[in-house]
Amino acid sequence: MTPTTELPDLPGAAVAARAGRRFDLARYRDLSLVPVLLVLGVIGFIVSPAFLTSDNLLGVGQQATELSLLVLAEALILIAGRMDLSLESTIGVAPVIAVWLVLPDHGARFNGLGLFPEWSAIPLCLLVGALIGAINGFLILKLRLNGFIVTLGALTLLRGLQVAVSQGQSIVNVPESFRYLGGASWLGVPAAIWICALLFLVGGCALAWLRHGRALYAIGGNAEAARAAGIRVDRIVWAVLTLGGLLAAFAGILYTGHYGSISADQGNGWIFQVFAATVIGGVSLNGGRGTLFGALTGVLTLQLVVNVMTLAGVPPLWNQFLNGAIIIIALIISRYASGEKQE
Amino acid sequence: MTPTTELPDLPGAAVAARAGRRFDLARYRDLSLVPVLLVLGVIGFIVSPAFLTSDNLLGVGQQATELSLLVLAEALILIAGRMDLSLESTIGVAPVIAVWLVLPDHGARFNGLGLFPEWSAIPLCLLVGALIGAINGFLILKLRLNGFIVTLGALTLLRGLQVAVSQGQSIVNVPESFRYLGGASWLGVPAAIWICALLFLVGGCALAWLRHGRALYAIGGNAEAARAAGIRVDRIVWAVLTLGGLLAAFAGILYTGHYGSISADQGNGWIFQVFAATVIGGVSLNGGRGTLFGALTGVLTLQLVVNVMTLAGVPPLWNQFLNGAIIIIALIISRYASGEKQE
Amino acid sequence: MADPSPVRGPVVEADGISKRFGATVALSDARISVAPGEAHALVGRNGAGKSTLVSILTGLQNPDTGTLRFDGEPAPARGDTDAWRSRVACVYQRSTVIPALTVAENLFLNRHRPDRQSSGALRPISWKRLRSRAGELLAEYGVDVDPTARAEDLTVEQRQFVEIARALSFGARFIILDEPTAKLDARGIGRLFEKLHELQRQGVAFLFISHHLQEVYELCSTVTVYRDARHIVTAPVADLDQQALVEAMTGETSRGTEPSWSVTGRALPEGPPLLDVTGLSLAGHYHDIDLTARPGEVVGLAGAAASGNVQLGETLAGLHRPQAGTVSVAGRPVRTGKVPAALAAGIGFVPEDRHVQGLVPQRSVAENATLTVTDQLGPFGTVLPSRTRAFARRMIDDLDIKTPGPATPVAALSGGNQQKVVIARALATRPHVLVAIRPTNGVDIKSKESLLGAVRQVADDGRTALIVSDELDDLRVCDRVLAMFHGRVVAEFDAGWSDEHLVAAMEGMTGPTHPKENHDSHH
Amino acid sequence: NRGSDSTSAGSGGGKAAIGIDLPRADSDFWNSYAQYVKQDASSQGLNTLPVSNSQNDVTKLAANVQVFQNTGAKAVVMAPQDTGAIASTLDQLAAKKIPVISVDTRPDKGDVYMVVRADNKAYGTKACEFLGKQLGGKGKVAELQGALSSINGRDRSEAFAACMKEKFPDIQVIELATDWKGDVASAKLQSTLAANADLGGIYLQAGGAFLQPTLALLQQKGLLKPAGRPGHIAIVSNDGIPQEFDAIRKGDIDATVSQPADLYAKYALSYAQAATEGKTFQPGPTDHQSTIISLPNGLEDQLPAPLVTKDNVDDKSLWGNNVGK
Ligand SMILES: Nc1ncnc2c1ncn2[C@@H]1O[C@H](COP(=O)(O)OP(=O)(O)OP(=O)(O)O)[C@@H](O)[C@H]1O
Ligand SMILES: Nc1ncnc2c1ncn2[C@@H]1O[C@H](COP(=O)(O)OP(=O)(O)OP(=O)(O)O)[C@@H](O)[C@H]1O
Ligand SMILES: [Mg+2]
Ligand SMILES: [Mg+2]
Repeated sequence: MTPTTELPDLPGAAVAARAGRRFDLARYRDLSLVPVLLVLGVIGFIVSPAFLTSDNLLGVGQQATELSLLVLAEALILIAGRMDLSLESTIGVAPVIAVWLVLPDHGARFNGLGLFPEWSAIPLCLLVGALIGAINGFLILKLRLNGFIVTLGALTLLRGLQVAVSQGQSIVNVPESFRYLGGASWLGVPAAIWICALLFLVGGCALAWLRHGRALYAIGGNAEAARAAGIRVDRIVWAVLTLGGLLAAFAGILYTGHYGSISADQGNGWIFQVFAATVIGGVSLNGGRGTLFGALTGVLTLQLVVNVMTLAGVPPLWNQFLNGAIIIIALIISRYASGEKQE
Repeated sequence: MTPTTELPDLPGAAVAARAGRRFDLARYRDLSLVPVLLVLGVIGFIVSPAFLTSDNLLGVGQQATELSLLVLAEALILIAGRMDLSLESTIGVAPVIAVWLVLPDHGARFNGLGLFPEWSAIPLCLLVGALIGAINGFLILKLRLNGFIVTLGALTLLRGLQVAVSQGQSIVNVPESFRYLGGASWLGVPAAIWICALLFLVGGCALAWLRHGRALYAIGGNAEAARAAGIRVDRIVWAVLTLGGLLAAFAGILYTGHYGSISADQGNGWIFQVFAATVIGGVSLNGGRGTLFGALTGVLTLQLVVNVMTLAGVPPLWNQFLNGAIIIIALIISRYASGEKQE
Repeated sequence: MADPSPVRGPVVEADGISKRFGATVALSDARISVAPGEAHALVGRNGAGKSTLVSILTGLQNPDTGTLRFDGEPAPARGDTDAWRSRVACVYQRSTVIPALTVAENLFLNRHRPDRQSSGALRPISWKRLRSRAGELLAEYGVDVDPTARAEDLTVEQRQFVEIARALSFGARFIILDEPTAKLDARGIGRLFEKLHELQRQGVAFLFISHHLQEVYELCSTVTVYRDARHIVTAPVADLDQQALVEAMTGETSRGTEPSWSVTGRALPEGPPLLDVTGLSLAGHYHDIDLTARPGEVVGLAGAAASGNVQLGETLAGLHRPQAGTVSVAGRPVRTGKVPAALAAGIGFVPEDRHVQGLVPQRSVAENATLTVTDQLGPFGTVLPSRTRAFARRMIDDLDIKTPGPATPVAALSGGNQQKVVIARALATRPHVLVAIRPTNGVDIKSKESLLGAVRQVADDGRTALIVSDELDDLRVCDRVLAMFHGRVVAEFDAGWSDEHLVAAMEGMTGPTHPKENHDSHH
Repeated sequence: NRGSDSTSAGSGGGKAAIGIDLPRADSDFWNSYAQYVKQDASSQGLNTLPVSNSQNDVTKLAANVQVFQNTGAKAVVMAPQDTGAIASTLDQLAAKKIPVISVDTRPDKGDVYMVVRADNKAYGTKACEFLGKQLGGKGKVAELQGALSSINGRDRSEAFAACMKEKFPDIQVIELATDWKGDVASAKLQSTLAANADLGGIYLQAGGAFLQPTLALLQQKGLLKPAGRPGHIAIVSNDGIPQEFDAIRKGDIDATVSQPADLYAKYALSYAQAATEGKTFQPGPTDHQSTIISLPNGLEDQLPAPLVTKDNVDDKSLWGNNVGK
């Protein structure tokens, strides 16, 4: 025991003890959606025997991969106290630009520039994503512009760039490497699921046990204090924004491979889902709080809801209504399970 | 002169004089988009002689009315330190519900319930809007849920409700009162412009000179301090959210009247524009700063950009790209014109 | 001495430092030099530039001009945080604790591995070791905090100790403390000083900033005075008595140490009580409090941290709803738990922390000062700018607020002047009962006098004031002081109390002078 | 001979299950289609799985199709709005030997059993020819395009532009991208009218989205003159919804291309049923005044999409005259 027990007259002891109990609840805040997932599982089981088949669950898993990578990126950025709306455009524009640079300049329906060999498509795509993140970082950190609006502008601009480059067409002849990552199965489970799980694991461990990972929480919690503690705030935030762009580009690769083409509105409207998943998963919009595991349960909740609704044959006209209702209900559950007010 | 001059031994006096100039600059921050508007005007004049015709400018004005009402609502809410994303759905769902309650239950293509007489369409619509705002307020202020995600959920839910109620159809037989407000001209200027101008004027005056208006700034700047100073924070925020819903519903009336029907995706995707206009117009996302005049210049900037691009015949493929680029450029100008970092 | 080399230069030497923020000159050609092992005090009025110097000395900000040397070597580059950290550690004036993180992590932020600070970005952190080291560190300060508790759940004082423990544990030879005692109670200050004396014996040098001059005399050997962004004097403390020090700070010949007000020799106020509190209880904070105050009386509510006195003050202002008891002002009961009701009943309030509850930082001085009286500034719910300005000018004059003008954002003022704006806001309603929690928090000695004078004036105008504080200086203006401990009033003192007795009472050791019968006589 | 393909089968109970996905719930055209699907499924006595809706999102479509697979669908009817990104879903279905009927769009890649659609290029050409004739080969025409990312919108734009260039080179086409949004269309049309007071014609690529905003705008500007009067702006719309027919009757607009929602539903379902029964089809003319053509990845039944003018607007066989009454 700490020697403080020698000072029983300090009221601090009582406070600490009382506080102790509360922390236990709060510590499991990241698990607050687990009961929701269980309930969804039970409902799914009741409405359809097809629900609990590995086919169905792996399908849900693979459909969740692209969104979950965006959520991973957004969660990291939010924990560091920032926001990036442009992720939903990066997922489309990065593959388009990479493919445009790689595809031959004649012969196909979509003509690229043929500047680079085909194997370089994946590195190029990741590079474009990272570049987008870095430019956002420049505008936010160097020019000190409002991050929400910068990335909102970037969202529109990048979507426009994609339309301009692809001339609004879906690009069907995508590089083989994209196709492989999006379509392969390893040990009977889609490769995308393995990769995503690995990325979440690595990210989660980095946030929990690495100095730079912890620095994100410090920066998101109080950037001034983090700076005073010797953390290179701007550099780390910049790195996170760049990493976010890179992850979104990688999500774009998986998406393209998964669906076999780059469509002009790939990712369109996803940013709302990304935010919803991240926040109901317990990541704070004000920075400094939340875990990747929580964010992952957020994505799975949203995906399972869609799956169960489809299996249950909910009337199509009521689909969207229920989607919205479930976001709010999950939010309420996550608020009461964690016992914390969300400001 | 300030009383500090009575203390000549303090260098504060000199400091004060110099500081005075700096604050004057900040005071005109709300005007930071005025040069942008002028530049746009000049470009418009150069690209087309049609630009400076009253027809064109009144057209731009009328097109701006619906968006500007949402911006008015969002600006009030942001100044009070909150956010409401669901405004973009309210503009659609409120008229649909009102019309559904009013239209006869047979004979037309879209069958309503015919519960209320037709003249009550406008009050009903406003009531629905206010109710939506009030429910958001309940979830945010009483259940202490995160406002961003609550209203994001509400956005989806309300859009879904609209689809469900209207069964996905556009409703063409809208009440005469809607049509009148959206289409009439008073003194050669569309009624909608008069009404909007009046609302902005009233709102601007209220923010500048009314007790409750000033309170919004205090609440947005530091809600705790406002509470300790005897301001009824929750009650006022609730009122503002309700008012926001009401204004959005009114925007819905104008929209419906203006375009002659209620389409199922009325307002879809507008919230991004609303935020962009509000923030480049100088309203802070963190609350407590900004004016309605600034927000109005934000809307006009966005609308003029579209107008000038159309008149200039910008290739459609590059439209969206330019739109995004202009949001970022306007943001940069507004940041340097005000000299303030935006965090 | 731990230091083997006898011919080392000063641990820090800054010369010709200037810094301006926009149009505000925060430092102008300022200098300071701290010798090894020296305890050096830096004093000056609010806004003199002390904290700005601190941020320059710790590498958070670059000076516009000037040179900075540590141990005779030039200062590290701005980005090289590790180099800065090895030369100087600091307890900043603004809290640098990160609320969402645990105490242990806050203590070892960004140096989770003690052995090798910068390397090993890929070596995982051992939380177990970190926790046990945090436990040991906290034990050294006698702070009873669970290292796994989150910082946001600590009391202000506990947080301050986390802050102090962190700075002192760097092992730096030079430590800056910017008003470390402002958030501590007497016992806490005692523990801090013990620790500082111990480090001093080990040869650590300090730069100590405080508005409590007696602390300067107790701890430091040399003192530097800044005034209006400039260096005024550096001298051994023994050569400057308190009066000379105040003169150097204010630049005026002091009218003597006697304040403008005095509580001795007043007639005991007569008449029915203006404020009457009976049986007030708030779970977890205080129980069954009875309290009265008559017109013309200033009542002190003394108590250490967690004594419940602050919560009692806040309850009177309507911020908490008590479980039991009644409050009445001038014989009329006040609805509890509602600030507007308290305001309407004539209770004015100076909150504990001006940053949290006191000010809307971006808004103007005028707006902040009139926040409580917006209903009086125009007809039909309007707020007329002219009247607001005039009202604010009067406040600026009355309280001697140093500001470029009423339209200046309050965030641009120095701490002391911000505090004056908070007091102005409380006085604006011309309250019958002024409840002031630590009204002179972080305020320089000169302003302190005038703020307390303003509080005293309330009483002298036939109204009443309640000062909730643990600072003896604040309590000296009171006609009567109630000491609270663990949520109960344990003693009551009339003017002329002795420091030891009051301190003892605040610590729960009720002395023999317990004037219980006085207390009873009110009933 | 309606439903002739399925008469051979018995009642719905014994039939193989068909999965149907609707592309969106927020447009008049697709809601009419949805109604016809419901009607025809019961009138043809089909065994359908719960109808799903992919809300214009190909990832939702993929998820829904996955559910169809898992719940035992023997044929799938879909209307992929994204003709590229459906490729791998089609591959998956092909691997499971589930035939696919694609309505309204022609997937770029992946096997389909049958594409049921009208020719969007023909829409553009028909509109161009009609407008060109109305304007006498000269003047200015505004074209309210859809979203640039929509294949059908692009087909219409390209065909319209190509036809204008070839047959009416003296007509100047002003292209306005609208993202299928009525307010955007209205704003851009208004700017265009301000700059081109002599605008002679307007082509609306989607009547469902653009008709009312256009009419409201013209009315407000006093430019809504009945057909035949001087100053009338010739308008050709597209979709064939009832509102357009009303407008044609009133003379507000001149024509529309009827996109056959009823036939889409009817033939999509009958092909689906045929597919479950293992029937096959050959290129060539059909029994319902259309032609089946051969695609690299399957067949396409090109349904007729008649141009509706004042002359044939009351034709009872037009779906727009039968819906929702
Ligand atoms: N970041 C900043 N931006 C603008 N002005 C600033 C900033 N920091 C300090 N100032 C101004 O510089 C001056 C010196 O402030 P500083 O905080 O150094 O005073 P101080 O001596 O520490 O006062 P206190 O005793 O109240 O803490 C003040 O006028 C203050 O308003
Ligand atoms: N936002 C909208 N509002 C109303 N109706 C719309 C909207 N978008 C599309 N529509 C209608 O639905 C139809 C299908 O829309 P979609 O986006 O699929 O375009 P498309 O596939 O290119 O066109 P179509 O299906 O007509 O060939 C359009 O023809 C149009 O009439
Ligand atoms: Mg300071
Ligand atoms: Mg289509």
